[in-house]
Amino acid sequence: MKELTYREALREALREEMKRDESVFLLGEDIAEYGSSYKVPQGLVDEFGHERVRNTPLAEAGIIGATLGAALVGMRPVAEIMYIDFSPIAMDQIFNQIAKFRYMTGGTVKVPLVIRTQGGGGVSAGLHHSQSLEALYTHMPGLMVVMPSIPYDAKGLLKSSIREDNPVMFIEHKGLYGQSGMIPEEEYLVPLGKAEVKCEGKDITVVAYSKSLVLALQAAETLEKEGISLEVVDPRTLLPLDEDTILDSVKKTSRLMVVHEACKTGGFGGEVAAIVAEKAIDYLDAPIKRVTALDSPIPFNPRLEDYIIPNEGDIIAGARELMGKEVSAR
Amino acid sequence: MKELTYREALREALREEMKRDESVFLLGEDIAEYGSSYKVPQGLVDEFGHERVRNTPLAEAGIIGATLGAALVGMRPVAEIMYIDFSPIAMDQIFNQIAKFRYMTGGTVKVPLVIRTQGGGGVSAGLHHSQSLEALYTHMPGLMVVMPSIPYDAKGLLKSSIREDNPVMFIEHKGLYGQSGMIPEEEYLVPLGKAEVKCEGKDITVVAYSKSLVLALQAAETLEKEGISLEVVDPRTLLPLDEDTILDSVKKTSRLMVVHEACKTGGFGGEVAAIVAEKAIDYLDAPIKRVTALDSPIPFNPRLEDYIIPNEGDIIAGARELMGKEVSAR
Amino acid sequence: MSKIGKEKLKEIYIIMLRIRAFEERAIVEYHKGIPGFIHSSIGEEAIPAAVGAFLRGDDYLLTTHRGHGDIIAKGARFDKMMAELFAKETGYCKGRGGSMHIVATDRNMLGATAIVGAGLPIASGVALGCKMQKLDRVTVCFFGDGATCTGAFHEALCFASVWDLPVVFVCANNLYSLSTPQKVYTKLEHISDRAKAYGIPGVTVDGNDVAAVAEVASEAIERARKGGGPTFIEGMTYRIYGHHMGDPGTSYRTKEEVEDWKKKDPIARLQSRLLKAKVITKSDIEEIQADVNRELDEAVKFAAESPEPKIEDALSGIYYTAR
Amino acid sequence: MSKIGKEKLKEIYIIMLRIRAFEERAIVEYHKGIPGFIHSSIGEEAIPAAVGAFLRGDDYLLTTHRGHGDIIAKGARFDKMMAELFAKETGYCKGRGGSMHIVATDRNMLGATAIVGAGLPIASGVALGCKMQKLDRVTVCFFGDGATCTGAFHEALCFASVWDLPVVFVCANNLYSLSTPQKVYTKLEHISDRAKAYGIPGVTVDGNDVAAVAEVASEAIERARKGGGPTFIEGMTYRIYGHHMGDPGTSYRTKEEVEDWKKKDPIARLQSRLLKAKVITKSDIEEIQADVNRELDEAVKFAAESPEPKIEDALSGIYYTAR
Ligand SMILES: Cc1ncc(C[n+]2csc(CCOP(=O)(O)OP(=O)(O)O)c2C)c(N)n1
Ligand SMILES: Cc1ncc(C[n+]2csc(CCOP(=O)(O)OP(=O)(O)O)c2C)c(N)n1
Ligand SMILES: [Mg+2]
Ligand SMILES: [Mg+2]
Repeated sequence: MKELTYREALREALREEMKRDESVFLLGEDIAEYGSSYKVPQGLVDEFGHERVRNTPLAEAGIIGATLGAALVGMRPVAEIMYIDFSPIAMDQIFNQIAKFRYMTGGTVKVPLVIRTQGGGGVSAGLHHSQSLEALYTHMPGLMVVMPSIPYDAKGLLKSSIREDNPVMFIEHKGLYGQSGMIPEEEYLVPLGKAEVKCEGKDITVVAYSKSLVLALQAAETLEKEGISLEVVDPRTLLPLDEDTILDSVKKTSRLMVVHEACKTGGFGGEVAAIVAEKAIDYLDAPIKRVTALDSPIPFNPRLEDYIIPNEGDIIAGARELMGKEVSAR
Repeated sequence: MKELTYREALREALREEMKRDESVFLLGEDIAEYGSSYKVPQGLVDEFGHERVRNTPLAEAGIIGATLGAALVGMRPVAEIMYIDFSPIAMDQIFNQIAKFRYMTGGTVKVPLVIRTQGGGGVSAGLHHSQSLEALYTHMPGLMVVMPSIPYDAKGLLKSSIREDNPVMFIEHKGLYGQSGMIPEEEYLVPLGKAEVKCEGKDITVVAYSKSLVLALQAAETLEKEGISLEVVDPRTLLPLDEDTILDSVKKTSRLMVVHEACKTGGFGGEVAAIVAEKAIDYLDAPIKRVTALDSPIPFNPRLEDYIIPNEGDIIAGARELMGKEVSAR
Repeated sequence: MSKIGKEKLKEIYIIMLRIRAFEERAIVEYHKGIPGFIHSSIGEEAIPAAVGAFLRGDDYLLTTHRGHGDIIAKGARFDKMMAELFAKETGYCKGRGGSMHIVATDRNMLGATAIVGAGLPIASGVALGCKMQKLDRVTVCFFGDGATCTGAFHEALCFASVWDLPVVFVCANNLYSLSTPQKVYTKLEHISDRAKAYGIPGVTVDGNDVAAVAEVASEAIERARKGGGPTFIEGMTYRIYGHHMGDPGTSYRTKEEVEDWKKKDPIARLQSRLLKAKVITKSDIEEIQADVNRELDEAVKFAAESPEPKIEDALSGIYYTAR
Repeated sequence: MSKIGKEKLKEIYIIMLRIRAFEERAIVEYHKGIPGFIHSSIGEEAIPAAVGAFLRGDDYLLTTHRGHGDIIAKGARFDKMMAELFAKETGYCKGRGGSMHIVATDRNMLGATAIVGAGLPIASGVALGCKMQKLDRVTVCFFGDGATCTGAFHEALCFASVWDLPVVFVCANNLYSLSTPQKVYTKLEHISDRAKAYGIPGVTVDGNDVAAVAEVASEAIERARKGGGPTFIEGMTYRIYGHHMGDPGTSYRTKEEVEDWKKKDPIARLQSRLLKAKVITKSDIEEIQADVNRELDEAVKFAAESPEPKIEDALSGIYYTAR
């Protein structure tokens, strides 16, 4: 085992897959010498050259179209959209073209591509550099949506995504790049479509992903001391969702909280809540609780941003509320 | 009272508001002589000229940007995106610019504009001309999302939308344009943000909008004969949602079904289900039921399309299931 | 006759006949009740035929809602196309796509998209994939004049030009973006001037003159194949019918304009040249037409008799699943 | 001195000093810990200053992530700008926007967007709104060279050109789209050639030569105001710092290149001209600088002492609500 950051783990995944398979290449804005904003691909151009680490024009729809086209003729492109906030520019290519391409061919063509991007707040980057937009992509049958929360998963999921024959939207979190974790020396994969119980518990099932998962684990530690036991489930892949792991957990704990950094209305929490309310409502001993960002753009002001985005305290308050111990503020 | 189609009701709303307020104008692809695909603006160019009924270049982001810009300096533009399927092309303008503009100014600027578009299937128009994408737009704080289901509402809601000082995504349904309904001779408005109980009942609250509302009303009639009483609630405005009307109804009926033509995963049904599971779970006597399209692109083949998209029969089966009378297929 | 040899012209002529015959039959079947939209390309056949004649089987092609002609020019089969129009399981997309979405992978025809402009960035990507794999395949992307206003057009050409990709962008300028005449949506007289924004060759030709199209197309394809990068070709043409079969096409065009253009019919024009030059005889033509019609009869029969997709398969083909 | 009168040049010079001083102070405050990103425009001041000097108060301006200079050139107040950088309630956006999103409605400055290219379609719309209301106001939209690859750029120019909108598109070409040099993202030598795709005037000028920029800008603004439609102006310039203050700017540029461009500093260049021509004296300059610094001291004090937004107001300003 070795200790790597989330960033390094992702870079290792890219490097290993590029070494393993000549058809894998990277394209995106400023990914070569500059290493992009969050430095995930940093240095790869030295190893693989500009042919396979391609700086593109500033044109997100062009990038994603090029990615799709190359995938159709035998390449395995890994595109980068620098911030998920910019992905709406490429929405038609992602949604109408990529997600539907295989279906349009009557299921005869494979679309092996990955769109790496990152979202989330916490660095006062303002309205257009802080959003969490995964929910939009979960409403697009044909896509897969993957959101790693720890370095181990980041590497294993990215490697699996690159080998996957369906298009994957791979969403990282800017607030996690510096987090460290243990990674095996030997090669490994983390399967897509499989949730993981990151912390067992008996009182409340907390479904959380990306940075919210980390917060949920911290909250679980704090709450343990006051006798509230959280079972924290990391879906890892949002689409298709591993419903069984979530339902099994809820059947055990009888309570559900969903945590995410995206705003509440129209967020993925609604989907998880609905699945449980459809399939396991009889097991519930409390209302379902969504701990999410408030319905607002992300403000620049750090205090406001902190307030809008859910933190460990909000999870703790929500858990206490579910246990009937207090009424939480949100 | 007079009988008008949904299409005519919408056209009347446009005409009346253009007459009433010089700053109202229309822009979109092929809206002038051609009257666009579904003929809502047909004839208005004769009355108001090309200055106020503007054919644009084929460029959805350009249209929406022009709409925003004009709204910022005193106009009240009503843009048309011919099919909601094309709206992802303008997603950055809608989501990152329009929905956030007022917030970005610290709440000092108004953004009075309407984006009219239409969605839905049922005419074998295939993958790119049949979708229901409202859920995407409900995840965008700052926007309002309006979806009329009957001619009376179509007219009254469109007039209110044009007078509204917030940006409105106004989503019509291609399958409703030919439907008739009674409209008062005199002017009237239907308020935004207000749901309406379209049919009172006592067993199941059915939240449905757009064409699904019409199907739900039909199902209510059929089910009445077998002693199942549906209370059909039409939210009319999805964002912001009139939660109270829905919650009040659920508290009365103890059962909830949400019906929409969009696919299930990530759809607006999840949001409604989550709200009820958060705020009224103790009133529920049955699991929540979502009757929606299956998670698939919309196929061209009519039989497949019929199967993918929910119909009256699916609502009936779902209602029987909620009453414990059968297990429905979806 | 021209730089393009007689045999090539004859070949192109036959492709045009095939396109015309297919389109006419599709209209007949549309009126009999096949589902969906049909966007006829009748009147515009010279462009795909003259381009397609210079493509190899392994070259790639992408097109748009008005793509029947382009797809046929790439050699797609009538039976599977017709079955797709009939929404049958035996169609090119197993009935899931329809007229606006035909993909003929057996001919490296990578699809028609009904989102105007959206095919262009994909085409650049296909060409990138070929170039990176050192395949000397050319990608051709067809689209209409209206599509040149889309951001997708711009981004696609930015990529194609800067990476010298082997792609040819072919614009069938039929003077209208649906109902909107060119002068209402652009100040440009020649849309090929848009090429100047990318530093690539752009050329406008009479799109109803087969030889003219063939000349620029063969040159552009050759250039692309040899690593010389993309070309933008604008062929001036006209669609004789409305935008789709539900549009009479009369609210924005005059009868005279349509009649004028009927006189410039590209098939009649080439046919009289070929007859005059004795490259072909009347009886040759009759024979070809009889063959094509027979093939179409069979295609329609095949389509009509083919099974519909099964409801049980409704959710297949969305995701790839290794089994 | 040039077609641009001495007084105008002096006016522009003062605007440049103001921009430079603000940017330098913003960097100082950044290092002291104000939140967010700062994209400095130091080295690029000639373009906004020379354009802004020909705008009326009621003309409109839009800009991008590197917009401080543009905003100042439109006459925005230091105190409210600085307070915005400090994320304070007294800032132009009440602390909600920050450096990349300043909107100064008091100066008809309609915002900076941090989505590259997204401002251009909005600018066309603003110009459309003005034209429809017969207001003789001109809209200026600033952006970088990288932005010209975006679909938004293309769609915006399609609209502006075909409707002859009173808008001037001003591209500050600082040779890089973030880290990507021009020749890596386009084959064009002059990005102003993109104007040819729309049939509008496009011109490249030395963006560090105030008089040159002033000449083309005043002409373009005048043309727009008189109904002559849009112009695309490309000013060649350079940003001395990295992309933002967190980027040393060294991984993709050589030290020599940066040093070379420092020698072409537009302020020093104009200053020596003005001194030589005795339009201004050293003591004038010192006085102006002292004034500007005093204003900045006050702005920083104002910003530092201003209150933060209240948590209770966190959800205000999203929707307009009539009360
Ligand atoms: C992005 C998008 N916008 C609008 C439409 C609706 N539409 C279909 S074809 C068309 C006109 C296209 O004109 P052109 O590109 O010239 O092709 P043509 O139909 O003339 O062959 C329009 C507006 C669409 N399908 N996609
Ligand atoms: C749509 C979009 N894509 C990418 C980015 C990230 N980004 C910010 S500035 C920039 C480079 C912009 O270059 P240019 O337009 O030349 O402006 P400059 O920074 O040089 O002033 C990039 C890639 C963004 N903000 N928006
Ligand atoms: Mg056309
Ligand atoms: Mg630049």
